[in-house]
Amino acid sequence: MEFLWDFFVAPFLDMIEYPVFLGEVAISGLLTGVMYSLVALGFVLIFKASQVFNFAQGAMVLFAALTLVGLMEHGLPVWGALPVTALIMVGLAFVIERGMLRPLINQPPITLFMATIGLTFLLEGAGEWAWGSNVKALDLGIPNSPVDVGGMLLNEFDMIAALVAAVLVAVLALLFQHTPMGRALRAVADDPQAALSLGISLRTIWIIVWSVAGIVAIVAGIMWGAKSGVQFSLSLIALKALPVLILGGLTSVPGAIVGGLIIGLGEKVAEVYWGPVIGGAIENWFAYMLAMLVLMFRPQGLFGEKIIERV
Amino acid sequence: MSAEARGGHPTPGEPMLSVEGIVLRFGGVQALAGVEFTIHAGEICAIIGPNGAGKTSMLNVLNGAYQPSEGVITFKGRSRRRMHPRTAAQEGMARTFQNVALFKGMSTLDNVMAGRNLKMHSNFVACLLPAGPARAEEARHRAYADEVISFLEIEDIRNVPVGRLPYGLQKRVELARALAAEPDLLLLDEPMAGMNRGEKAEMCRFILETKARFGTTMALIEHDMSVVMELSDHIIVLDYGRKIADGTPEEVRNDQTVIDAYLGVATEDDD
Amino acid sequence: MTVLTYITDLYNTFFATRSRAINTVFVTVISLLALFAVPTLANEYWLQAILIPFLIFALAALGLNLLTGFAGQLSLGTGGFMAVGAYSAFKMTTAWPELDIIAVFLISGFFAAGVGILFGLPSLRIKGFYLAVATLAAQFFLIWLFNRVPWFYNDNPSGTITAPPRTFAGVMITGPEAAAEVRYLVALVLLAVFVFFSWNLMRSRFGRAWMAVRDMDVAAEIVGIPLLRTKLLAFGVSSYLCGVAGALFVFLYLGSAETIAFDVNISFLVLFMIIVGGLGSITGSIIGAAFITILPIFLTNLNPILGIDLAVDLAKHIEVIIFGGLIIVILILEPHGMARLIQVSRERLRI
Amino acid sequence: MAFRNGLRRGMSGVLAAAVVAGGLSVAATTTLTGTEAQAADEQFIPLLVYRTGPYAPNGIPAANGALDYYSLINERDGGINGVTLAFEECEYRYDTKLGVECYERLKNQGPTGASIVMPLSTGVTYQLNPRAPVDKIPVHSMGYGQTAASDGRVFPWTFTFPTTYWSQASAFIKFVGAQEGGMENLAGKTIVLVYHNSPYGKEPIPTLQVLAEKLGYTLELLPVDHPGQEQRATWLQIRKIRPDWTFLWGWGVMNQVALKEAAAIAYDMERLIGVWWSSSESDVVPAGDDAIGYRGGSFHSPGAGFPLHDEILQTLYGGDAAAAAEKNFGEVLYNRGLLSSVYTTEAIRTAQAKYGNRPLTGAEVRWGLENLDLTEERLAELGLAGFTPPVKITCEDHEGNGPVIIQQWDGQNWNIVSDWIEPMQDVVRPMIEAAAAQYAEENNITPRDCSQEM
Amino acid sequence: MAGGGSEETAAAPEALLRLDAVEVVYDHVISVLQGVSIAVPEGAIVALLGPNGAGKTTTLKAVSNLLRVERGEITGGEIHFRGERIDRLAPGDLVRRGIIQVMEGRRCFPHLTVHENLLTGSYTRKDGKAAVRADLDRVYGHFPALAERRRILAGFISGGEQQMLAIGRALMSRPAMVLLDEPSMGLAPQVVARIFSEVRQLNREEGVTFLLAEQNANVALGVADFGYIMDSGQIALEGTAAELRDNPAVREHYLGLSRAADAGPDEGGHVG
Repeated sequence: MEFLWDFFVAPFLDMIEYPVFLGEVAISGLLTGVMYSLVALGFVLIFKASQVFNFAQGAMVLFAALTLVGLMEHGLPVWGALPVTALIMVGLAFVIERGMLRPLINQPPITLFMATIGLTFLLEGAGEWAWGSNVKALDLGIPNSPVDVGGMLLNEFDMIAALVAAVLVAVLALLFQHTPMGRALRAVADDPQAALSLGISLRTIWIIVWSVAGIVAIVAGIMWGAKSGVQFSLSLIALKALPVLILGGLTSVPGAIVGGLIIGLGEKVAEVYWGPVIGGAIENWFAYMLAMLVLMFRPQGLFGEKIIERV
Repeated sequence: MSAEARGGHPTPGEPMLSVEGIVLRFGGVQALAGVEFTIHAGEICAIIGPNGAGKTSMLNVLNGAYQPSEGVITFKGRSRRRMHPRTAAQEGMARTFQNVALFKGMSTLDNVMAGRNLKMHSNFVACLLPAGPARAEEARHRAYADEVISFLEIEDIRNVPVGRLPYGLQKRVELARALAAEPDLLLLDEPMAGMNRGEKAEMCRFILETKARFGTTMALIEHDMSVVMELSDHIIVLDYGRKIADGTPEEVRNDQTVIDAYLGVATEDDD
Repeated sequence: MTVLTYITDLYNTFFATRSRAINTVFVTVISLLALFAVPTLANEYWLQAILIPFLIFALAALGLNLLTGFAGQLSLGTGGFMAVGAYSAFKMTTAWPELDIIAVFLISGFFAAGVGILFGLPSLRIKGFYLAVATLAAQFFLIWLFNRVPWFYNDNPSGTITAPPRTFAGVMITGPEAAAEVRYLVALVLLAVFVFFSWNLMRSRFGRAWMAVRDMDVAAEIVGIPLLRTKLLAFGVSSYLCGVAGALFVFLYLGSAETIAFDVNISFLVLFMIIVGGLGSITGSIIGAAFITILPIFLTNLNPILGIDLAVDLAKHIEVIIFGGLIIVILILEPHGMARLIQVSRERLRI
Repeated sequence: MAFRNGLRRGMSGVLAAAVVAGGLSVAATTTLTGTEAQAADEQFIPLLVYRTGPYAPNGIPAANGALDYYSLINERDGGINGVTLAFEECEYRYDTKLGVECYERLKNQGPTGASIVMPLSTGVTYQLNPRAPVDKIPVHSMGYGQTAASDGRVFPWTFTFPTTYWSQASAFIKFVGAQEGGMENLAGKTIVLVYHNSPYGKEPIPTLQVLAEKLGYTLELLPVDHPGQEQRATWLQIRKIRPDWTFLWGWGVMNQVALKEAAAIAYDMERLIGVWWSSSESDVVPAGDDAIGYRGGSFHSPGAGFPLHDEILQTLYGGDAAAAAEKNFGEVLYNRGLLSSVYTTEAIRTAQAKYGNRPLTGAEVRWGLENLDLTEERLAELGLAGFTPPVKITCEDHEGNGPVIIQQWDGQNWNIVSDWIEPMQDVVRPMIEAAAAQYAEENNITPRDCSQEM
Repeated sequence: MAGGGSEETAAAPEALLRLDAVEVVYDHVISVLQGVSIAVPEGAIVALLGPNGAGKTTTLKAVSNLLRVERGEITGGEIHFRGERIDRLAPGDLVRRGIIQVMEGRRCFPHLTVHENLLTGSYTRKDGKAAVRADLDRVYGHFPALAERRRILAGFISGGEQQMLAIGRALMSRPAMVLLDEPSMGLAPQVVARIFSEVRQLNREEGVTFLLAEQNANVALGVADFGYIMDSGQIALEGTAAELRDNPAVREHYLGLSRAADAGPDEGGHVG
């Protein structure tokens, strides 16, 4: 009985009693969700344009961050290291297209998925080999201090991260909506073969989206790296992005954002209010359960393309 | 034996299946607008009509792949608002598809055996063992499957994964799978699409032999008029989701509405 | 003898080139080698670090392959289902120490099967990668649960489960005193039995129903295959095998384990095995397990063999890179897995 | 396409050949190593390390420290009493399965086999503890692993000295009590434990709970799931609870993130105390100056200011401080690795006194460990006066009742800020004995009678 | 038939596109085309007729090189465009040279607006925005229905409009030759008639050459100058449109006329 009270009533009473704290939890959750979206975005871009479920997105985040910090440790200033890292990520996209996507064209999705797992190992190994396994601090000069907003203590870094994510999404949206390349990209996402028939080169598009995903990975790497230091574990944030991705729908950029917000909000509220009741550290599986629950009603995710089966 | 289990098998000439007032909507579009007809036991009934007339949708309604928004389906004397694919199969309806819906990773034999799935009942534990009731049942059904395979003259490809077969043969394997279920009513969606003349003639022969040998009632969609005229006892003509003619080949052939609607325009269908 | 005939059949299907008599001899020789020669010849390192984990992973891979390769349901919950097997085996054998340990292994699979069926329910609506991620919910939840509820590890302060010494027919099977040879043989026999059952099952109406659902579920429904029941059975059987593998993983291999032994990496590892080995191939599961368990160890041992003296971290980086690269190369050369690759080479060599 | 098919066939052949060749060569190395002609006067020590993977930032300095001390012994002294140390690293990425593989590979090397193993991972320790009596190789889990193994009657082959998690937890409470102006002032206070949600992280809970009952403080538990990259919810809860003290029981990336998050909610760093695996240089690096004031436990001093460090710097690095710094010289975990090696060599020395100056078997080294008596004087001889308290091991007590010290981060270095704090033996020891008894019962172990031991 | 490649271009200077004994295999094993030879003169409309699965679409895809994506491969024969061998070129290069395919089933991009769909057709062009804009106006001129719906997502327009859009989109690449696959598929008769009249107009007024694959032989032969009839991956018959229309075998088997209909000349008249 007491458990039922604790589980079904007490958390809500708590929320009503301390609305400011609830607001703080909610906003922190949303901001954290934005950080997940940053990683999920890379997945979506690649899946949209090439139907590849790129498990290596996490490893790309690690690789990008390691490269950036590694270059900075070798004396390059940030504004010098950033373009060099971006160039390296673009180069990586070329290599991946040539060495992996092209030879595996027309293979079933699971084979490509598997290949990206191979790629994960490659990138992790190469990144650590090149730049070492130690934790590297990434100081962006953004203060990591709390700011009081209407009684709520919010984190300045989080807000800046959210801003960066918003800018990134806006830039991507602009790129997709209003440039010929973006149009071609969306065309390929809709119907690769038809795009091919119009002379749109799938290979070029693949290189572009893997490059863009690489650059998104740099941004994600910077943001996450600033939080935890740049180290191997960055590769594991892919696991935090998966439920976001699935909830939003594999093919939708807005889905990645909204999915991130929902997961971020949901898991923080669950952890803070229900975690203590059932033992804590529930946010990981809660995010997956939440995603699964949504899928039960919308099997293609919130914004995903409806899967139409023709007989 | 299974016929009794599935309820009375209508004697030739009695209604096998009839539909009344079938309406099917996709979004705002009415794919079928109040269709009704009856297929009698023992006959080959052709459903024809121009592209987009709703023929495939009609078959999908018959076996429950689509749920109509209105109408009644009566199969072997039992009326229903809607069919379910599995119920349809259980009651003795089998079908083939326009674009071939085979199990591509499985061999011809396995596909045909899958068609007999409903007739096999051995339990899970028995199936783990190399001998015993499950194997005996398996052997019995394999014998029947082999019979169907040799009936359709596809012994050579018995063990080939069907995904590797050319289209024409896949169509035949699909027919074999449907026949393996020993259906009372067989729905064939363009059984001859994509075949050359020789293959078509062969397929016609199989269809006629099926009727002769198993007494199966068939409803088929086909756009090759020579084939339709040669095979069918009964023709239903659909146009824009409505039935515009229903009768013997002779009657339909001379129906002016049909000539205008169908012969005047397109043959149909995709590659 | 029937076992032998069926292994021979399996062999025939893959390498049907020689007469049945020769194959029978071949399979007999292999079986005898595996049963008698390997345990006597292999040293403890081979048994403990390579062969025993290989056999156990082969069993888990077989389980996942039935679900993913045959029934077409992509799952990343393997680690969780293995954990269910392991923890239920631990609970049973500590609660009833007199219960025969082999029986414990076999029963523990049923708990995993139950949980697997439960988490298989969404598969009716969710497909492909969406399903894979949904099964991760099972993975994370189960691991959390076993970690969270002390009952599962008998409230012991270390929070780990330990394989207690247990015997079968007077022979020590588990616990630190159990000889590696014995543990090897138990794993071998269990694997052989399950391979044998799976082989029969795949050639029965159930196996066909799974493959039909995999290849085209709409058509499967139309030939009268009940989708939900078929998928759930696949989840059940698959989880059963994974559960038994999980129990063996702790009792025959690790000796003791915390939940992290069953984390999501295990799920991915087993998935690698079946993709690299060959989806929808029983032999492929075994080959894949061999490849994925032995390759890293082989690479680790490569440098000393070649006489190259690399720093251990550098050697590891190179090893990881080669491992990743090899996966891609194998997929490019033979997307259908190593089972097919080996089949092709055997046909060519006409062995 | 034909090319590809050809390649594919070729590949399959190569692959088959490679597998066979690989198998044979692995077999060859593993069987040969046993009989390989090795210098008869070598003492083999396996080193399970992780210099790659998610925990490499912790594994690297620890491995470097351990390695440097053995090298020093060989280079400076020509081994222990003329017996050279042979050691081999095995990289296992902090992956329990690979760790066990390393152990199996190395355990039979050298003329007498592996004489001692230091897994440097709680997971691997749990695997090895039951095997140790069978393989006759002692396990030394220094400040980690299974606390119950401190009871030498149930775990004759496992050693946990100089101290354990449970002792550390009780020492933290003593430290906190002192800060509050007396243990009695702890009543009514709130202490939060932020812990790695694994058996490792849960280690201190029983101790802290027992003490909570005794001393009247409230204990709140906040688990963080592996790997712990996202802890916003945890720290929000801390903000809500407003604890007087927070203990951090993390590992790897969890530590770095926890410090960042603590700073982000402006948590008073002076009131955050980390376990000794949460308070090394790499843990505070990302938080930078925000981590100033953060304190952590330890069982040895930080820094490179001891005579032994000078000798290492001169002997191994030729006085090149920069090169040494590359190898984490003087960092907290480097020193811990160093200390581990000191214990090993001293145990071997102790055993040599009984068995003679020759390579020893695992069983002989076990005796050395059990009879280890590392006095102040001996520590001073080693150049480690004041580095760590003396320790004496007995048949019953494999922990040595080691005290704990508190260090604090000043933005550049870790500094000692407390005296050596004796753990509450009256609380901890009975718990250890109870846990060991439970283990013995579950695993059909008859505890040995220490009065029979010599 | 398999004469020297060099001499052919000289012998038939009028052939804009020429297929010589082209063979196509899918998945390494399934032979779909077995030696197809076709010539398309500049400025003509050539119809490729035949039943479902005869290889019409594959023939078009062999020209536009869209086979690779479907695991198909040209294993024999040559394809020449303006005398240049093109069977190894990427689809993009072909579009730049003036060959573009309008695929079966329209394949408009459903999440792009009508306007954006048209713009994707100009992907390969490098002649500046002004020229593209002029072409947009031209396409909207041909298909006023599209102009009205320019801001609407292509997924929401009718089948006939989609077909117009697909053709218009192809025109945006300024093609010399359009490969048009089954434009009548699934469309109402009046719509089919409108589309075919537009095809004829484009051909006459702008000199666009068409290679048209159709099952609806009646309509196709109505606009075409020449026709090829395919069966089982081979050319069964060829000739001018008029010849084919009058050929009794064609009438029976490919024009969808039943024997019965054939018997009664009155009904037959409805078709012609």
